[in-house]
Amino acid sequence: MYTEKVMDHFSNPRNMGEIENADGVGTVGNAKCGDIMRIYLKIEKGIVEDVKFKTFGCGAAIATSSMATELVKGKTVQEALHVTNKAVMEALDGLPKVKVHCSLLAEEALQAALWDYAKKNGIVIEGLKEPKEEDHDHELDDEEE
Amino acid sequence: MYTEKVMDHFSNPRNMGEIENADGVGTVGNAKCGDIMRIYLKIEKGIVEDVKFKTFGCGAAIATSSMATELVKGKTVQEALHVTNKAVMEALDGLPKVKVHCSLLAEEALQAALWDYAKKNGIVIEGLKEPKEEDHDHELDDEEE
Amino acid sequence: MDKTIIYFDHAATTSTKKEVLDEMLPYFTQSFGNPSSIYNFAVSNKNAIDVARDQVAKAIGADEKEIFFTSGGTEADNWAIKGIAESYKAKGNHIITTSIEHHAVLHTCEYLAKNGYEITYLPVDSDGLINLDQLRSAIKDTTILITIMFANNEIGTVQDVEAIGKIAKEKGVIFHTDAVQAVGHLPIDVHAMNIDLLSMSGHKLYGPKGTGALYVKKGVKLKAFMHGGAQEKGRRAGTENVPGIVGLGKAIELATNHMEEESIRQAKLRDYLIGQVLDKIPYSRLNGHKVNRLPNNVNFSFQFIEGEALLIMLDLKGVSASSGSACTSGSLDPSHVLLAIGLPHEIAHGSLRITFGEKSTLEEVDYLIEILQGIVIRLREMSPLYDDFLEKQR
Amino acid sequence: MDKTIIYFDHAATTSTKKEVLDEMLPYFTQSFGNPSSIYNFAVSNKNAIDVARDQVAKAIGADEKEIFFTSGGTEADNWAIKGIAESYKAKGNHIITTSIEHHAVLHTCEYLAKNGYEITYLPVDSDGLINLDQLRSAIKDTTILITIMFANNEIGTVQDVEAIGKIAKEKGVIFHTDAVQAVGHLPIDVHAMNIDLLSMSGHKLYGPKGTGALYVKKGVKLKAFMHGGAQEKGRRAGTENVPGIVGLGKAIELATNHMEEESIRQAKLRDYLIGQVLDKIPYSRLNGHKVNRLPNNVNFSFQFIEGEALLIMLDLKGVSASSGSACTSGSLDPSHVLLAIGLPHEIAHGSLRITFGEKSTLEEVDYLIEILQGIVIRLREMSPLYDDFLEKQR
Ligand SMILES: Cc1ncc(COP(=O)(O)O)c(C=O)c1O
Ligand SMILES: Cc1ncc(COP(=O)(O)O)c(C=O)c1O
Repeated sequence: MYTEKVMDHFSNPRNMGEIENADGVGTVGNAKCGDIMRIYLKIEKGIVEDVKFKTFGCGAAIATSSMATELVKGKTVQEALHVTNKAVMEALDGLPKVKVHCSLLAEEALQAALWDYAKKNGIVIEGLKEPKEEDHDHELDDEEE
Repeated sequence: MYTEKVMDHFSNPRNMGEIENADGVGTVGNAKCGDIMRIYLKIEKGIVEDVKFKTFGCGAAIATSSMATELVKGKTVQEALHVTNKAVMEALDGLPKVKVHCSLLAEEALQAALWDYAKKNGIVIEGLKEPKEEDHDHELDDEEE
Repeated sequence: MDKTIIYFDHAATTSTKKEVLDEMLPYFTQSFGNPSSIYNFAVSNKNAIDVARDQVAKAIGADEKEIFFTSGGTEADNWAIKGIAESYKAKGNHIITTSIEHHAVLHTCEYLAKNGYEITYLPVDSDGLINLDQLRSAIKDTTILITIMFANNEIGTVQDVEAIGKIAKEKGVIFHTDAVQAVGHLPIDVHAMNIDLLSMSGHKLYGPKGTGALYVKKGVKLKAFMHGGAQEKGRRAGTENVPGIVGLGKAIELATNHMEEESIRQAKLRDYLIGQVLDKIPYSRLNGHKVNRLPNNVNFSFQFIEGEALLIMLDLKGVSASSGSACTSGSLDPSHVLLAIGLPHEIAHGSLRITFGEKSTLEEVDYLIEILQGIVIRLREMSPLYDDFLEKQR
Repeated sequence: MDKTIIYFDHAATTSTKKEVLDEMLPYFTQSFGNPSSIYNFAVSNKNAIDVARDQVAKAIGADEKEIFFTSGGTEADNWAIKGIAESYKAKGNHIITTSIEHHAVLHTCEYLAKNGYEITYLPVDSDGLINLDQLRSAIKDTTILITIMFANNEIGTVQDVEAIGKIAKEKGVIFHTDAVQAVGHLPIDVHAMNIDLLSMSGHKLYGPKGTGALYVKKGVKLKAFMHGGAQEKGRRAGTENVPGIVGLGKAIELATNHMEEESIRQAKLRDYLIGQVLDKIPYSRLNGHKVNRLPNNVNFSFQFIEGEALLIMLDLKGVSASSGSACTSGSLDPSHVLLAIGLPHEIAHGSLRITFGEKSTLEEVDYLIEILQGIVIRLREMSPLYDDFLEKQR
């Protein structure tokens, strides 16, 4: 079902844990949908010095969290903003169709953490929008088109 | 599908053929239903001296014709009248449900031949009814009761 | 199978080939997981299904996303017809079919007729072909489906499917074809032929019984027939018959690989048998089209005799064959197909269907020709119809 | 199957037993005739089907005339429910079912709801049992069918089927039960239990996939679902899957023969596993009824973790198990069964189903208990929900 990369990041998640007194924390998803992601950022001089995550969710959710954190580590805030779900999926060699929403969640968690950082520090990050309250419906394709 | 007795009478039909100047001939059934039976009787002093048949029909039709002729041979006319489809079926160790109509046809062919004999000779055989014109519908059981 | 039996009923069913069975076997006892499960052990089964889907798709020129597995040809026919009827009922309630369809189509149409649908049964000519002009003029605004079989199972007649597909496309009507007898015997390209739905069955082409598939062209709406789990992209519920599906895939692949040479070889046997029998047995006729005909199908009528008796006599001599006759189906009416091509009842009752397979040989055919003559003579001797006929001749 | 895999998902599917496969094999390559054919070669196949029909009938106390073969449990459920709905629509349009049925029943009922039928979904208590008084008072003049599963596939809860049958009989309503998980595991007597229709599936009891049967009590009207040939007394068309039917018969016979000892043995494993896990893993709960439960079923919820991740970790350690979790079914909603017994969403997402088979051992269970503890701890470490929970505890 999953690629080797996904399985690797699931079995040995990178950056799992939390950061005490993080500069930014973002939590997205909800238990109803079965996925909650929380990302912690430590940012110094506009650079993501450290990043950690905690995730309640399926294999893909854990793997995308892990990969997303890897991708932003050491990046500037502006660069981190461009770590999209597409980038995460590509880095994982793809995800099953029904799991694409997990990668979106990772993107959202990251942006929520950045937003939190910006708010706490009273700065504006160009191109970053306020995270919307979740409750995105997971609508399945109607195969009976 | 068929009992050994049926197969025997089908493979080696008894009394197959015709009787020239028969005392009674009866033909029943129709091609539409796929069975036609013709029975020839030679009757002397009220005794069935000889009997022959010709049948267009399935294995059961041929076997029941054969058995029916065997059963009436040597019998009195009155006795022949009581060679019913039940008797024919029993003598054949049974017939598949869908083939029961063949034994009825054999009974009818016999009675038609006896009727013909009676008519030709201006006699009345007690208990013998005029053969009805066929076109009996073969209704299948509605299994979907 | 008893070595001494000559099996001439391949249109009824075939054996499962050894190569096919061998492919299936691991999926019974070893790789038996449920394809919907997520653990690795079961994932290989999902892959096995995908391989089979690809094999089936290739055989008819479809995309593998257009193939849905079923429990047989009957289910494929039921699903296609009832599914389209339901999915397009807002558009209309009229369905066009023919008078020579298999019961899986006919009885399904009759069922729909009882439920408010209007069915047109196109007649066929004495060869079993429909008239394309009649088809064209039967189409109306309310027509939602044309369902016409690719090749007839009794008389072997092959319709001009490409022409039918073209008409259907022109008029914007969905076209389903029951190709149970055609797949693996005739070249099929669903896209070139404009076929929207196509039914297949495994056990007619050396695959396992209880397997089949329905091709559904991308974009065609088709309500589910079997409701339940999310198998087959939510369109056909039920735990997948993995060994069966694997077997169907393999069988269809083998059949299409051998198709060209086998169809030439069997057509030769066919034409030889036809020539010999018509020549040697008086009052016999060939049913079905001479040329547009399944390569493995021969269907004769012998006047004055009844089919079941003929079959049993052949059986006693070691030949397994079939008849369009009443008795074989448990019903007492003669074959609706033979009546549709215009045979009178008594002749329709006296038919014999011979269908060859990959192992059929010329020796077997010669043996059949030999015994057939004696059997027909014997049954005619018994037949009052033959008497009456001779009487009239005098 | 890989020797190192511990298979704990027998409710999903089972392997086909060697003895079962051995019975089936001759019908693929040797005795392959079409049972509807009249020649001798095919007649043995008709007999083989009759033997299987008898085996199936015996297993549930039915008469062999009351058994009809299908392509699986899903088809049996679809046929029973849609068939009764159609056959009795003159009497009424109301159907009673439960909120914990398998999708084969639920989605069929939803389909009927879209077509003018009224469906009552009885709730269940926290153990998964319906309330008999609620059932009684749900019955109205228009009620034509009660369809309630014998034993639940996820949480293993076994309903009081005898009591349900009694109520149905008193009120003159037809009673169907989906016994796919019960046959071969629990004693069933359709007549004593007043069951009118009962669905079975082969691949849940060491029979082949793609096989099933529907018991239909004599006298119950049931429209055909599959139209076509005259097979199964005209009630289920389609060339019979002879090897499959033979396998189903044999498998059901073996299962009922072994039932008593196996159910005792597996229930011991079950109760041991339940005791150990609830003891050793905090914030875990057993789903389903403690006593009225399938002997081979265990279902846990572990708070703060998600089921799919748990399953994959188990898989990485060689254990095949299942979850009522979202992800397993391709859908993202948590199990409707777990929600129906009142679990909140986040807990419903974290369930684990272990279902034993005849080869399951105490050693396997001990291994599971061992690895499960580590995996749950690991996933909780990753879980923000667990963090939040600990936070609140402080
Ligand atoms: C033309 C045709 N359609 C449909 C069927 C039904 O297929 P199955 O026996 O697989 O249900 C058959 C064979 O029985 C057939 O010959
Ligand atoms: C309770 C229940 N009903 C119905 C089914 C469907 O049976 P099948 O997979 O044979 O179609 C299953 C299993 O999938 C089941 O567990």
